[in-house]
Amino acid sequence: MTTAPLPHAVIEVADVKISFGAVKALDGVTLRIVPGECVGLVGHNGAGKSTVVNIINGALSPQEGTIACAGERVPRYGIAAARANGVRCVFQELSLCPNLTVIENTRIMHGTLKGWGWRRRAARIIGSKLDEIFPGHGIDPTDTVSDLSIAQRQMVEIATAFSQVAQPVKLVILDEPTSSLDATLATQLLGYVRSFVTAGGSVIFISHILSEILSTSDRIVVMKDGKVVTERPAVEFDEHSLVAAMGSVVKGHDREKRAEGAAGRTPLLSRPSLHGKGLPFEVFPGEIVGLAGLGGHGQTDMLIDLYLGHTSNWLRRREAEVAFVAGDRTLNGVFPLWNILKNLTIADLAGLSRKGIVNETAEADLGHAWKERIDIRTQDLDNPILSLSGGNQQKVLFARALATPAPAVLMDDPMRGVDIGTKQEVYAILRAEADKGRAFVWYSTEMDEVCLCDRVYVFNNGVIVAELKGDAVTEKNVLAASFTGIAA
Amino acid sequence: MKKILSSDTVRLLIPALSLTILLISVFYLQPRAMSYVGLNLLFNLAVPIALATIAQMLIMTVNDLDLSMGTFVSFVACITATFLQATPLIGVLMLAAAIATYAVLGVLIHVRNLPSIVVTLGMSFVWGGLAVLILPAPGGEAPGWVRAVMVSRPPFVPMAILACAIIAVVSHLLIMRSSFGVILRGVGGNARSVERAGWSILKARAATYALAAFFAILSGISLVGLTTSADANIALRYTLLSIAGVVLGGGEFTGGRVSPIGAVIGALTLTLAGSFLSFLRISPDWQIGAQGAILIVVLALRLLLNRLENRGKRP
Amino acid sequence: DTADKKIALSNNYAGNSWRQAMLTSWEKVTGEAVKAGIVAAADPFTTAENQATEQAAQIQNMILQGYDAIVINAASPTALNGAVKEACDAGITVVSFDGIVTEPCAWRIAVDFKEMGRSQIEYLSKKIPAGGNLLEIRGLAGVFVDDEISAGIHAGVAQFPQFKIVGSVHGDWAQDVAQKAVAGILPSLPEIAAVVTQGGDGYGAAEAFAAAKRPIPTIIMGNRQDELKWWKEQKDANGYETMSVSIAPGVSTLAFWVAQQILDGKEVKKDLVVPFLSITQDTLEANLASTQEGGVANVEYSQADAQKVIEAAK
Amino acid sequence: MKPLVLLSRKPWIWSFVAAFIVWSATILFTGGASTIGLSQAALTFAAFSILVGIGQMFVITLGPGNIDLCVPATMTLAGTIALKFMQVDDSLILPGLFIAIAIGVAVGIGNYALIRLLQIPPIIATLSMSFIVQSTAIWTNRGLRIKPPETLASFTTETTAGIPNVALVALTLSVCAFALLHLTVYGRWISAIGQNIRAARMAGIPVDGARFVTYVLCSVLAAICGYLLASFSGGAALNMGSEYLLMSIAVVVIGGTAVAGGNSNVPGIWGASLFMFLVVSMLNTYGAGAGIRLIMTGLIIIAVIVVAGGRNPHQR
Ligand SMILES: Nc1ncnc2c1ncn2[C@@H]1O[C@H](COP(=O)(O)OP(=O)(O)OP(=O)(O)O)[C@@H](O)[C@H]1O
Ligand SMILES: Nc1ncnc2c1ncn2[C@@H]1O[C@H](COP(=O)(O)OP(=O)(O)OP(=O)(O)O)[C@@H](O)[C@H]1O
Ligand SMILES: [Mg+2]
Ligand SMILES: [Mg+2]
Repeated sequence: MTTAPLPHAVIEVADVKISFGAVKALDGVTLRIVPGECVGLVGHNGAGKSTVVNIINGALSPQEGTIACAGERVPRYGIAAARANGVRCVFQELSLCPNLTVIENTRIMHGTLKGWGWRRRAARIIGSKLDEIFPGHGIDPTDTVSDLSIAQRQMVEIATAFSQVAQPVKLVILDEPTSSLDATLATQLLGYVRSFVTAGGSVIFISHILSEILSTSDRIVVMKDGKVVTERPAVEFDEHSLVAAMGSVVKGHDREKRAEGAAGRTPLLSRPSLHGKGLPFEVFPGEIVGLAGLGGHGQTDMLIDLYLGHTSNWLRRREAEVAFVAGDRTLNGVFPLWNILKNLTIADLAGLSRKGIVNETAEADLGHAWKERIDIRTQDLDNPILSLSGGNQQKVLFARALATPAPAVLMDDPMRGVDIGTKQEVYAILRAEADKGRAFVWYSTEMDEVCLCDRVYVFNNGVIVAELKGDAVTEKNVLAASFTGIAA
Repeated sequence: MKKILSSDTVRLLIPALSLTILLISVFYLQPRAMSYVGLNLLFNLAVPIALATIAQMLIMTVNDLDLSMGTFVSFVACITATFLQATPLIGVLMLAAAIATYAVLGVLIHVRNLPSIVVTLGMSFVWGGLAVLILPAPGGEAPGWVRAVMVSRPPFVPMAILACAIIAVVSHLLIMRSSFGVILRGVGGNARSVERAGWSILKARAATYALAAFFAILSGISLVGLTTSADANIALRYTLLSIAGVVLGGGEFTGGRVSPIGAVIGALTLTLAGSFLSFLRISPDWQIGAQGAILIVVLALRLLLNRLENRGKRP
Repeated sequence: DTADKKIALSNNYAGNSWRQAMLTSWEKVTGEAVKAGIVAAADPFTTAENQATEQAAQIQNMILQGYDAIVINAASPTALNGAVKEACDAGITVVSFDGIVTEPCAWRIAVDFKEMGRSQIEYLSKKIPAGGNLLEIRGLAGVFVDDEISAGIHAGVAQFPQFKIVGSVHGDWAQDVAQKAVAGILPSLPEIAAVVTQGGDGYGAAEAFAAAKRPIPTIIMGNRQDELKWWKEQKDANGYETMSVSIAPGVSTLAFWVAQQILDGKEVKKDLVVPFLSITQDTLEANLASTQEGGVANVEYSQADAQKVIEAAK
Repeated sequence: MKPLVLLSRKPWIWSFVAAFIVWSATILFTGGASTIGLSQAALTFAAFSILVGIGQMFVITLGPGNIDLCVPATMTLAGTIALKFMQVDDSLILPGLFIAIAIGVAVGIGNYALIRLLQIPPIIATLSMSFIVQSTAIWTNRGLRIKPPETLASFTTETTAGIPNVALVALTLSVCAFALLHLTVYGRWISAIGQNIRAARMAGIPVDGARFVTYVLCSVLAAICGYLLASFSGGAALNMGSEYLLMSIAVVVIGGTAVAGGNSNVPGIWGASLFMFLVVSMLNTYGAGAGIRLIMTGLIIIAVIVVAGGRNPHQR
């Protein structure tokens, strides 16, 4: 795009306030985005980032405050006005229609794509944009979305937002776009964002991965409890000062890695190598085992297989052997009609009940203990689970699994959308639990997290291609192993 | 790992195969059915069922369910055999009003966030009552043109087969190929993101309901064309039949996953299953039970084919 | 000679005792006829659901199966006309009974349902000359028989204006539905002199009156064994008087013989009438004794009976 | 918050309001003379809808597509076989009840076996099953009506302290169902399954076990209802359950249970069952013909749901 820089901000929200019941989600936020800049938006879970996004996107109307586009105040700002002004959005939760093909989803996202031959045009537009952002993506536009992996869906969503049909794309909002992407794809995306910005577009970039924010943004806005607390050029921040601005502290990695030999011990969980290919999998008490490799190469499948294999579909054993932390919240995690408390305790009802009757006092106590321990940001555990921000929902799922007495916990990229402060706390909890003898199997798309593990299995094409132990668990080794083929 | 068949094709292939198997067994039991007249006799009552199934499928596309389909078709049949025959203008106006009512129902369900099952359950009483008012006793007469269309004998292909093919193609184009269909299915798949993309879910729902009413009206009219007259209870079983047809055809209750061609095939399968049974000559005590059994067998077949298909897909 | 002819029974409903008795009679009589070599086959078919559309499909299948005659108890007098016409066009003899069809090419063995309704009021006018309030229990709304009997009852009330229908409910010919409907309206009704019914619902009405602790009026019965038995108990206890009227399920066998006669080349008028079966205070015991426990009072027909009926109609 | 406001938030309150209005309108017609009679009749007949409604509610809680269409056939089969077994003998009343329950269990197992083995939507599975069960009922006694044992017949038709015995049975079972739903682990499980079946599985809930128990429970309640109804109306009839197909669904949804699953509601079933009986009585009392009666019933159902629905955005 070669549009000359506009004299005005692409969009400007001034002193916006919105509250949901007693929760002040936004408490006077002012934000100005000019053409050709990438604004990084950071803050703890529930700080109000997604709410700002929804305001700019037109899905929510602020209770107070104004919104202006290209310097002119728009009194009745809504979804249509936002789109007309070139605002596009990639939401935190996946928002494609899973039953439609990629082409049809493009049609839905672009109302102007009509008339004869729209399928062909849509295929061309989305195909070329995917090629442009994610070379070698392997997505056929005629594929049905439900047949795609989560990462591929995220890629489609990003490409749809950036593709231009009739109206020019001026501002793209990316709400945690890299949470389901592995490092390679994330790098491709960030590269594209820079070129888009250089060409005069604007981007609002939300992420909990501070290195991404620091490397990609021109300006960083830090939010806390519904307010903007700091706003400075990105170059003035480093990781520490950014964390400090958000009100958290980064702790050092203080745990000694376990690298005991397997000899003579019985594994808690194990799986033989698949079809005789690759390495077998096993995990011992007290270990944190990481699953690494490029996204969608069989890590989630193995976790689900392990889980389904160790739980019964017909009877509930009193002592659960394994617990599971879902990464795909809406699909595998949340019970949307329930309040937070019930969502938290569902996996541990065996421990909270006698003769099948749930002890509600014990349940409430357990809930409060975990609310404190993992800092779930809500006034009342009686609130509906969907009133929580994405990251806080994820914390509830975490608490759900950790509250059970299960000796092994399977985690399917569980830190998606969890803010850095909480992550640190969760890491500490994991370590403490592991020291008490619990085992964790942890699939993560975050290299930092993989490097926290005692032992790492690297996946490629559905099989385990490498096992790294102790000090061998480094970013370089994991990356190198990810690209090795199956050892014959 | 490149897929050979898309999931849509598979969704279609399975019902088509079960229909074929059933058809072969019917031909085996009753070779007389293998003729122009025979095929027409086997399938002509499937035409209204196919239309009702498409109507139900439309409603299911947006994750709703219409429990009033049977009474509505009966109601339309009553209008067709009376007003549409005697005073066509009034008849057409009444049918238009029925379509408008359906659209209003769609709006009501959306705006008040009501469960469609309850609203249509209520409506089933309303349509039933109206039908009884229009035709307190069975009777009426099919309009001449309707009768003429339904008993016409096109060359080579019997009317029943031709009509089903047309229904399948038209609804496929409408729902699977057109932009309108994409929005409809999108609403079923993820209403929230369709809304965030700037579409009006309200309008989409209203349009779906109106279109469903349109197909249901065609169903009622074609039914009267076959039976020559109507009564207030004539099509009550279409409610369950239409749901069963959609499911047999690979449609699902939620998520906007439907297949119009599959639905038509499902309707044909259900009709054929009934004939298959009468050709088997079962003791009267168990004739009803055998209908259940055949439904189970057809569904088991679906499962089996599904399994084979999946096995083929895995490396 | 009809030894190589095949006859089919198309039945739309099997869910009550009347229909079950009808099917039993059919099987008994036709079974003997087949054994005796009078016809080659007489197969009964029942649809899974009581729907005209399903029965139309059934008839179409019978055409394909090559039956020579189809005997129908129709779900609707008109909605099967399309299928019946196709059968006639294929050279098949169609005989309808009980639930008759209006298609001119078919034969009809009809019961005068109007008269059945009217006769109830006539009986009441003799029993209660002073008249009084009536409660009417109807059948299933929108069905031909319901409309006919009800029309007869209303005609009777016009003829004997000392009677007044003060309440009308639909009992769907099912005893529990009738009981429920009567129980719901009863508290708001004045004193009831008699209950006029369509058959199968008299016992339910009696139960509802008893439950409401109201005096039991004269309830017209419908030939079910439980009704007759209840009547007998009341009669023995307090001289209770009423009448019972319904169509005999064995009429299916008459239809069978008529079809056989037509196939045999006999000239038969298109419209035949059979009398309904009524039971009076005097014939109660005899009928009760001959009725199976839990069944319906019945008359089965022989070939000779059928010939008599055909002759009488000429 | 004021208690009235709180009450109006309860999804079940509206069915009671509707029932009360209809009840009053009927009573008004006779100037109050019919109060006791009408109330007793309403409680009696509502009791049967409540029994099947509770079973259906458990099934509907399991989520979209879960409806048991086999309820009427189960009622018929349980009623016919139990009465046939008891042979008008008072000493066989309890064994007869056990037989009815056993039939319920058997049908429930059959239903779930079909759902699980064929992996078909429950609506279709139970529909197929209902044909088979209905055939079995026809086959066992060919529509003959056998009378219930004397004691059982009088138990079902009589009242205790002015309240019909069947209503007391329904009350007892409702309380049990309420406790099961709200206090037990099983109640949590089925609600979770109804909201998100995959999440339920991944939270360690034995999904198949819980669904299996639910279908058996529904069939057992239908069987008990069939046993009582057959005894109440003086014999089982082959068509005695047919009315309860739509009825069992209607009372559940009018009573405020979420059709999308996961949220159920026992008190509402009472309100809705009373309402469904009273509305027909009212229209009969006012002398409405069949057509008008049906239309009014439908419109009133829609009116109730329009008033009740949409109050609470989280309740769908
Ligand atoms: N629909 C709603 N109802 C009630 N409260 C809500 C609703 N949506 C958001 N909130 C509240 O508003 C606050 C801000 O939420 P928001 O989703 O904007 O957080 P966020 O910064 O995006 O967090 P995360 O990093 O976890 O995604 C949170 O406290 C959340 O609980
Ligand atoms: N929650 C889930 N998330 C992702 N994939 C899943 C999930 N549940 C199941 N799957 C996938 O679907 C497959 C089938 O799962 P399902 O639960 O139907 O197994 P099943 O045949 O019922 O097992 P069993 O009866 O032995 O317990 C699993 O092997 C898994 O790959
Ligand atoms: Mg967020
Ligand atoms: Mg990530």
